[in-house]
Amino acid sequence: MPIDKIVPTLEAAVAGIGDGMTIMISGFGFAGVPNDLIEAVLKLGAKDLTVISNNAGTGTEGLAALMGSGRVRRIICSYPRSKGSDKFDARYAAGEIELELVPQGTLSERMRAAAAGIGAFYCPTGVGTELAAGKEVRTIEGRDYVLEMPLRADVALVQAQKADRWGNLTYSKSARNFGPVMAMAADLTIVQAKEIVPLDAMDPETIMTQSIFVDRVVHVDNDREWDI
Amino acid sequence: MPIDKIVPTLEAAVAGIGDGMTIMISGFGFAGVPNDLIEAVLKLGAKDLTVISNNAGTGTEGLAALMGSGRVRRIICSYPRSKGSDKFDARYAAGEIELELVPQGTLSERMRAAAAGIGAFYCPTGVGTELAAGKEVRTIEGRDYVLEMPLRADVALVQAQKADRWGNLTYSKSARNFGPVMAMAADLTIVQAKEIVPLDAMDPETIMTQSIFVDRVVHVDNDREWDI
Amino acid sequence: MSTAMTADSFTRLTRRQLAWCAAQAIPDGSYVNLGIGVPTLCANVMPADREIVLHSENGVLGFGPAPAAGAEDCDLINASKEYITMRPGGAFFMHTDAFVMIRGGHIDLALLGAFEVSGTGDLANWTTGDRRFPPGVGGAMDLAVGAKAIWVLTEHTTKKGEPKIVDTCKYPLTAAGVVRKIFTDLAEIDVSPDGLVVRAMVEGLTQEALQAMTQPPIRLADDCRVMAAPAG
Amino acid sequence: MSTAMTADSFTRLTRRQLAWCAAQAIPDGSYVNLGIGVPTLCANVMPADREIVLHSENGVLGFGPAPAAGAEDCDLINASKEYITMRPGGAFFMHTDAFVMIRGGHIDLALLGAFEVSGTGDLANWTTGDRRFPPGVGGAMDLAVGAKAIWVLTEHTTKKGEPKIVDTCKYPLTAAGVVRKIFTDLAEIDVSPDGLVVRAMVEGLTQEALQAMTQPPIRLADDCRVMAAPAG
Repeated sequence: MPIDKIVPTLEAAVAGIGDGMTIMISGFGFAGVPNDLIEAVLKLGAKDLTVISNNAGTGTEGLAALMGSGRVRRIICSYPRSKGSDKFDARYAAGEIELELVPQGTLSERMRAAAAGIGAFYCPTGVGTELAAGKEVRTIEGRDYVLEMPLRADVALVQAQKADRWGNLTYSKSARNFGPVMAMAADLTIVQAKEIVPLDAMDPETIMTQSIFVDRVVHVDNDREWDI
Repeated sequence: MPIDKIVPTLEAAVAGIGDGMTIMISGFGFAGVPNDLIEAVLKLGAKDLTVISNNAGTGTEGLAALMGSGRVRRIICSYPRSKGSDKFDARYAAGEIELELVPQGTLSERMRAAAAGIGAFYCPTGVGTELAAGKEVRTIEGRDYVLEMPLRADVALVQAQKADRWGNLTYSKSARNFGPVMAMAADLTIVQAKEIVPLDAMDPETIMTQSIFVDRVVHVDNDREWDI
Repeated sequence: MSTAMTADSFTRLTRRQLAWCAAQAIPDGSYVNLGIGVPTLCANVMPADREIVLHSENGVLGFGPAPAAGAEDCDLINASKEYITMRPGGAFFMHTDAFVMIRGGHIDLALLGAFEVSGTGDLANWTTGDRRFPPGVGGAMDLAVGAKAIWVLTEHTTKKGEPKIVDTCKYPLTAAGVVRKIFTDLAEIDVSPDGLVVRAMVEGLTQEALQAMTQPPIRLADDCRVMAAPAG
Repeated sequence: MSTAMTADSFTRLTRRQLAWCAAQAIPDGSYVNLGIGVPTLCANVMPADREIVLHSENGVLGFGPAPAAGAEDCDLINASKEYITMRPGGAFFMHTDAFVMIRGGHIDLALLGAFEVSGTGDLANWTTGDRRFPPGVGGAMDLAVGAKAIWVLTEHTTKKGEPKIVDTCKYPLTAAGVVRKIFTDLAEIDVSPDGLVVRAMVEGLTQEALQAMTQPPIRLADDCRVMAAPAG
C-alpha cells in the first residue's frame, strides 16, 4: 500500500494532541512558525501543555495566542521577550507560566541529543552562570562543561516549504531554523507545508528532513496575514 | 580582497601535512574517497600518521596504498577488513599498524562532537561489549550508556562534487558519507572537487558543507581508473 | 517421527531465497535497515505490493534493487558496497545523520547477519576473536541497540555444520538480548520470552533434524508453515 | 588637561556610526556573527573592499545588508528578526548546525551587545535580574564561549548616564573574561591583560571625561586615534 502521510485538514493533523503533552513549535521570530497548526491546537482545546519553542510569540495570533490562552503551563525557550510579546509577558508577570530559559545552542543541541539517542552531553555553554546552576560540571582536557540532558517532545509542529506523501521536506531560507531538529526529536511530527509535490519531484540530494522523521503533513497555502 | 580557497595543484593542497599528524579521510568503501589527495600525501612523505577513516582501503591504490606504505602508525575505523584489504591486513597481522575499532555511528558522532564543541557524550552503542571495555558507564533514566570522547583531526581530506571559491560544497549520492562531518571536525580541511563553480552558482538552500568549514579546494576531474 | 533423517530429505534455501522469505515478512510502510551480507540481498526481492523504505548506514534512504548491468553508479552503493538504485522519495544524507536515524530509534527494523545468535537473542556478528585478522564492527552495534526490532538473516549452520543458533555465544557479543526473529536457510524462528519458536521450516525438514542443528531447545508454532521461496 | 569639560565638547556616535566603526575593524576574510542590537546594524555598513562572511544563529551564513523597501522576504531575517539579503556564496542551514559553527569554535569573531562589561572582559547581556520581566539569553552564552574572539558594541553609558564598563558586573554574567574589544559611541577600547587601553575616542573627548564615564582605569594607546564615522 502506498505510504501516504498527507491528511486532509488541520483538524486531522492535530488529532490526538491531549492535555499535559509537550509540544515543540518551529520558528524563529516570525519566520517558520506553523501558525495554522497552532490555531488548530487552540481549537482542539488541549491544556496543561509544555511548549518548546525559541520565542514566546508576538502580537495576538499564533504562538502569542497560545501563550495567552491559559493552556500553557510551561515554556522552554531561549528568548521569550521581544517587542510585542505582551501575551506571554503578562502571563509570566502573573506567575501563570513557568519559564525554563535555555541558551539557544543548548536548546537545539538537547533536541538533537534526543533525536540521536544520546543519553546526555557535556556542553561548554553557560558554565558558571545562573543558567547552569545546579547542573553537574565536569572538567575535560582542562575545560569546564555542564551536563545537559536530551529534550524530546510528544509532538512537533513544523512549518515547511515543500512536502511529498512520504513526508520528505524542504524549507525556505531562514524559516528552516528549528524545523529539522524538532521533526527529529518528537514522537509525533506534524507538518504544515506550503506546497505538496509528487514523490519524485524532490531531488534526493537536497531533502532537508527525511521522510522517516515525519508522521503527518497538511497542505496550508493561504495568504492570511497573521498578527504576529 | 576576495576569499579564494582554491589552490592550483594537489601539491599545494596538501602542503604542510607533517609527521605525526592525525588525518581524517572521507569515503565509505570506494565511494567518496579522495584518492588524489591521498596520493599527494604519499608523495609528500609524511609519516607516523594516525588515519581516521571508515575503512582501510582495498586494492593497491588510494587508502590501501597509504596503509601499505609504512607511514601509518594507527588507524581509527569501524570496518577495516573487506575483500581486497590485503595491504592493511598484512600490516595488521605483522603488528605494524595499531587499530582502534569504533562502531560506525560512534565514529561519526565523536567527529561531530569535536566539530560542535561538545566535551563528551553518553552513547548507548556498545554497552557491555569489548569495544566499550574500560569506558565509563552511566545509567540515565534506566538505560546504560558509555562515555565517548570527541574525535578531531589535524587535517581532513574530503572528496566533493562541486565547490566554489569560498569552499561551499555539494556531494554526489552516497559519496557524501563522512565528508561533511570530517570537514567540520578537522583544523585544516582540504577538498578535492570534481567541479569548481562560480560563487553564485550554488543554491544557498542546498549547500551541504558550508564554506566556514573548508580551508583549501583543489580541482580534480580525471578519468583515472583507480585500483581500489 | 523417529525415522532416520537423510541428508537429502530437505533442501536448504539459497541466500537469495532466504532474503526473499525475510523480505516478505516485513510490514508494509516500514523503515528498514539492511545490514552487510544476506540482508542487503533483500532489496532485490522486496514484495511489489508494499511500500517499504530501505535505509543504508552510508547515508541512503529509499533505495531499490541492484541496477542493470552497465547502469552502475560508483557513487551509489549500499552498506555491503554493492551497487544500488534509488526509488522516488529517496534521500541522501551524511553518515552522522544516518546514525541519528539508527541510534535515535527511528528505524522500525534492522536485518542483520550473524556469526552466532543465542536462544535469548544475544547477537555476535563483529569478530571471531581471531587476533590474526582485524575485526570489523561497522554499524552493527549501533543498529543492535537503536533499531526498534532486530531480525537476523544467516545460514543455519557454519561451513563445518555447527549450529549458529547457540545456548551461549562464544564469540564476543555485539549486543545482548536484542534479536526478535531469525531467518535461516532452513527455518524462520521467533526469539520469544519462552524460548525459540519455529514459525516455518523448509519442506521435508523435521523438528528433530532442525533441533539437531540448533543448540537451544526449539518448539514448533501451532501454525508452523512450510518455508518456501521462488527458485533462484 | 585640567580644563573643565562641557557637555557639548564632544558628540556621541549614532548607533549606525558605532556599527560602522566596528565593521571597519573586522579583518578581511573573517567569519563573523552579528548579535542582537547594534551589531546587526554592521551588515549595512561593511567595508566594500573586504570579503567578510556574516553569520546569524538562525541558520544563515553570508548575508548582506537590509533589503530595499518593498523587497523584504518574511523567510529571510537575522538574529534581531530584521530583514536581510543574501550575498553570493551564502548558505542556509538548521539551527543546530548554526550552533555547531558557534560552539565548535568555527566563528572568528562575534559582535555582541551588552548591559555591562567589566575591565577584565566579563560580559553581562542576558538579564537585569528584574523578576518582573522574563529574561532572554538567545545565543549570547553560546557565542561568548564559542567564538574565537568577542567584541562588544554598546552605548558607553546607560540612559541614566551610568557607566556600562564597570569594575564588576552587577548583573548576572553571560560569560567571564571573554570580551577582547569594546566599541562604544565614545571610544574603541581594548581589554588587555594590563587593563583597558583606549585605541580611539570621538573628537573633543578627553581621557578625563572618558574616565569619568568608565569605572575601571583606562589608559590611552600611544597611537590613540580619533574615532569618526560618516554622518548618518
